[in-house]
Amino acid sequence: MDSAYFQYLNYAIYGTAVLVMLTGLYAALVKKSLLKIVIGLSIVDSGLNLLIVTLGYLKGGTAPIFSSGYNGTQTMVDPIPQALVLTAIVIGFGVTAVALSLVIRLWRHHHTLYIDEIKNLKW
Amino acid sequence: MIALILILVLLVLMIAASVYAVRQKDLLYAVIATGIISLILSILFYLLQAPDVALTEAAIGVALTTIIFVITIRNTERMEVENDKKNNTKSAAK
Amino acid sequence: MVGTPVLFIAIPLLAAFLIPLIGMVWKESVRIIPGLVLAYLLVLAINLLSYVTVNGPIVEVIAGWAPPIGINLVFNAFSGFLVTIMVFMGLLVWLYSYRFKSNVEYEAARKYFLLLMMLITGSVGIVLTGDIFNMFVFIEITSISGYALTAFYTGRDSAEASFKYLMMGSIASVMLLLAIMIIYSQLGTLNMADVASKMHLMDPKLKAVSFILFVIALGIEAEVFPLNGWAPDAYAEAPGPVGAAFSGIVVKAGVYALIRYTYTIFDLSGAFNLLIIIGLITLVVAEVAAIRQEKLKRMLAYSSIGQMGLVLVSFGIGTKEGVFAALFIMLNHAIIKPLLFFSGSYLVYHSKKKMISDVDGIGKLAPLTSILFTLGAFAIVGLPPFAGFWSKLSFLMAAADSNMLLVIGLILSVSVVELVYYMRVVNRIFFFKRTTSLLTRRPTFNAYVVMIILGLMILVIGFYPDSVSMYLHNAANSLFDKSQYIHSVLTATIQ
Amino acid sequence: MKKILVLLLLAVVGFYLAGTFFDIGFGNSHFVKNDAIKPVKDIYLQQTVQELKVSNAVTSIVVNFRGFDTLGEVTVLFLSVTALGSILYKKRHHVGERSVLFSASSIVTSGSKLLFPAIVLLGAYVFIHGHLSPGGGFQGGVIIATGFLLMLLAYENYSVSHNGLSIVESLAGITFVGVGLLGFMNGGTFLQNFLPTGELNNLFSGGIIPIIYIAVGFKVAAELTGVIYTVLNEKGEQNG
Repeated sequence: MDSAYFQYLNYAIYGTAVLVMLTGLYAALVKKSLLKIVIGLSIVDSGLNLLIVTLGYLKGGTAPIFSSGYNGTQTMVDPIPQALVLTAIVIGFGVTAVALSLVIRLWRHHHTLYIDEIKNLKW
Repeated sequence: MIALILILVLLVLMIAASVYAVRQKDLLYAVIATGIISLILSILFYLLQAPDVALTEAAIGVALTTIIFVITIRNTERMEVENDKKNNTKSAAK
Repeated sequence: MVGTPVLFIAIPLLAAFLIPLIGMVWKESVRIIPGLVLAYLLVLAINLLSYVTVNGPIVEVIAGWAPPIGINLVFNAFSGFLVTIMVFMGLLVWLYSYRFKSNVEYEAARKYFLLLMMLITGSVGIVLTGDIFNMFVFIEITSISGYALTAFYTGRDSAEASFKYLMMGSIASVMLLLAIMIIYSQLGTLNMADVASKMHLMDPKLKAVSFILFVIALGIEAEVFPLNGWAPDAYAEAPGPVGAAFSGIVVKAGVYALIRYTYTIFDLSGAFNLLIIIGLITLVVAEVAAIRQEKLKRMLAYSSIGQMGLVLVSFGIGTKEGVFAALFIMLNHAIIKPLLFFSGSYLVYHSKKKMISDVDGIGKLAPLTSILFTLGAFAIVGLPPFAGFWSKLSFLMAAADSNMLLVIGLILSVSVVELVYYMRVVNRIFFFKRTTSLLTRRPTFNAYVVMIILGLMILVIGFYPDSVSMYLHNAANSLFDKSQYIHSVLTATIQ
Repeated sequence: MKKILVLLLLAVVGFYLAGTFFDIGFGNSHFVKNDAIKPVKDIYLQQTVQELKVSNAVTSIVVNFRGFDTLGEVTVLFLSVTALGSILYKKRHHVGERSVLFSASSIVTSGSKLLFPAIVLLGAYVFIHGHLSPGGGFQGGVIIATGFLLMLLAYENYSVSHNGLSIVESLAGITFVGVGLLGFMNGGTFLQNFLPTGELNNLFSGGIIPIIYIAVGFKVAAELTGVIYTVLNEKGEQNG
């Protein structure tokens, strides 16, 4: 692949990641259903993870796994963003689980997921 | 070249799935759509030379997150209630 | 030296993993072990702090890779001072709630004390760490414990407050990760000192974007104005000791992170003015909101947010005196606000709605609790013989040195507002007729001990402010000396 | 009205965010061109092979260079299990009642029974070979948890021992912190690699890295199974 394609890919892949994040954020801010809000937050996480892994990509790089020794000439993609995303995915799962348990708790009290019926605390 | 087209198709699908997940009133379908986002994401990670992350995303994003969402929907309600009218009928029905 | 900073993280984690095992054979251990751990950490913190005042900062290398390769922990006069406050307050919160939960069953007690210990560990980790991504991980540890503790009671409002907190927290963590990745993509490093030393090479536009993302993300933790919607609910709905832990420990960690980024890592000239502006807005909005509250704990929560605004303004002055004053306010706030939360939650213990009007005439029924509450109220508004007076005085002097007359005027008028709403409560406690038939609740023995310790500390600092000023000066100097921070981290070796 | 405001806000945020990342660029080295910039990733890649004798650079970063993050991360999972328990805590217990997603046919149940050992084996393989091939403690742990998920879905009264889970979880956590502290006591630092590192591409290589990753695998498996089990056991009152 030559560099012109990479230019397009630059816009396409970052644009998609940001767009997906914004879609999720929109759901989290506007939607009235508690579950929809949690779904929105998990979509934001997906977009973010794509963004971070993309940052580590190098043209013509291979996965950061050595089959033979290090000789300084191998082109490898940046392993650090991958390690960070690994952490972020697992943490995101933990937070999602806690959020869903709160949704179940609120359902138990109110029997609705509609946020306007639940909200008796002032912002 | 093929990889490029594949990536572009996947990106378009990802946007479509996320818009679908946000607009869909049936929460079960919305959750399936987020599962699809994770699936596409994991393929993209593989193409971006991140096999470790692809494995994790496939297992956590596609399987576990989807299943706990489904269980939650099972325990609560399946349809997203949007406007006040529906609420009135709902509380009247109670 | 008796230990190293990594023990602040390793020992609580080891204890957290051990508790479920020991709890199977000895049920009382789930209450005792967190207390022992916190007591040990307090001893460690005091020892290390006195070591640091003589010998200079300790930089601990982790996993055998010297910075900037590996992660490191920095225990200097500034972070050490905050860690000592946090661990001390954590120990008091533990002591206060030790019998508080004696009527609940084993499982609930285990989870409560475990989460409390991890809340403190997470906050300590935020302060100690020298790596920007590691700070993110600790923020997540603190947040998750915070969500769970807020929703700990089975009440419906607490779950809602927790959900609100979780939403804000998730958005904050997304922003934080974005900012971290922008910095990494430019400088190729995640170590704070390394980032700070290379910050001038970064593209100005990217620098500004990442700084704004950091401020928004950490502003949510530090309860800065438009982002603090979660805080009053979380404070008011969480169990009493948890509210105290939030205002005494977690907020301090958030403010620390914000300050570390503005002072050490970024070299933006407009950052200090930004701090002053957001601090002032937070202060004014929070104090005006506090005077309109009808629930006691919500009033205290807004007052706490206001104090954090004052701290930010004080840091924003940007002189050594300003930092000194900010640290002094933080110290006082860490002592006084938990006292108010502890005594306040006993004053409205049996009241369903926790209204301010429920404390009418309680002074005769529960004299000691009322007096302690009053002491806290006097101290926090800054009446002369108490601790809060000296911090406000040093703040005003620092502001006057920098010719910030507008700021002084605003702060003074806000202080009047503060005085009004606290005196309103004190007035109701002592001079109103009791209208409700609510019973008062006698605090447990531990609660009395904790409140009296805090009250004594207010008096000690009030009459002998010099007893702490040495540590405060050292801390201010160490925050100010950016080049020494960078040098000490980047030349660190394995001891 | 609110929708329009939010859309406007998001448009502004998106514009700046996308602009930022378009500037950073894709597929090329985006670090600032300056002699002072020495990206740590080069050191990581080099030391992974030369010092740690590990093939998978992501593993060496997750477990050794940035092992402290991983310790925090498993703690986050541990806390979220605890949080789940405390948030969904109920005074009265409904023992044995579980929300059944579907009643499984005998094909599904026997199929699951057949698949379960294979899935667990795969998970174990993935985390034992974490330092040699893609995968590791998290991935393997998650795979094992999906195995348990399959069993929980197929059999209505399949139950996992809560005590068993928390024992596995605690022991794995203690192993992690304990190995870290051992490095500390051997005169090094916390999480120092104090064991001989062996040969590259050998199963017994990398010193403490496989040990920690196996502990992480057990811990993640136990924690995720705990999460699913707790949520699954939550019987929502459907009709008020």
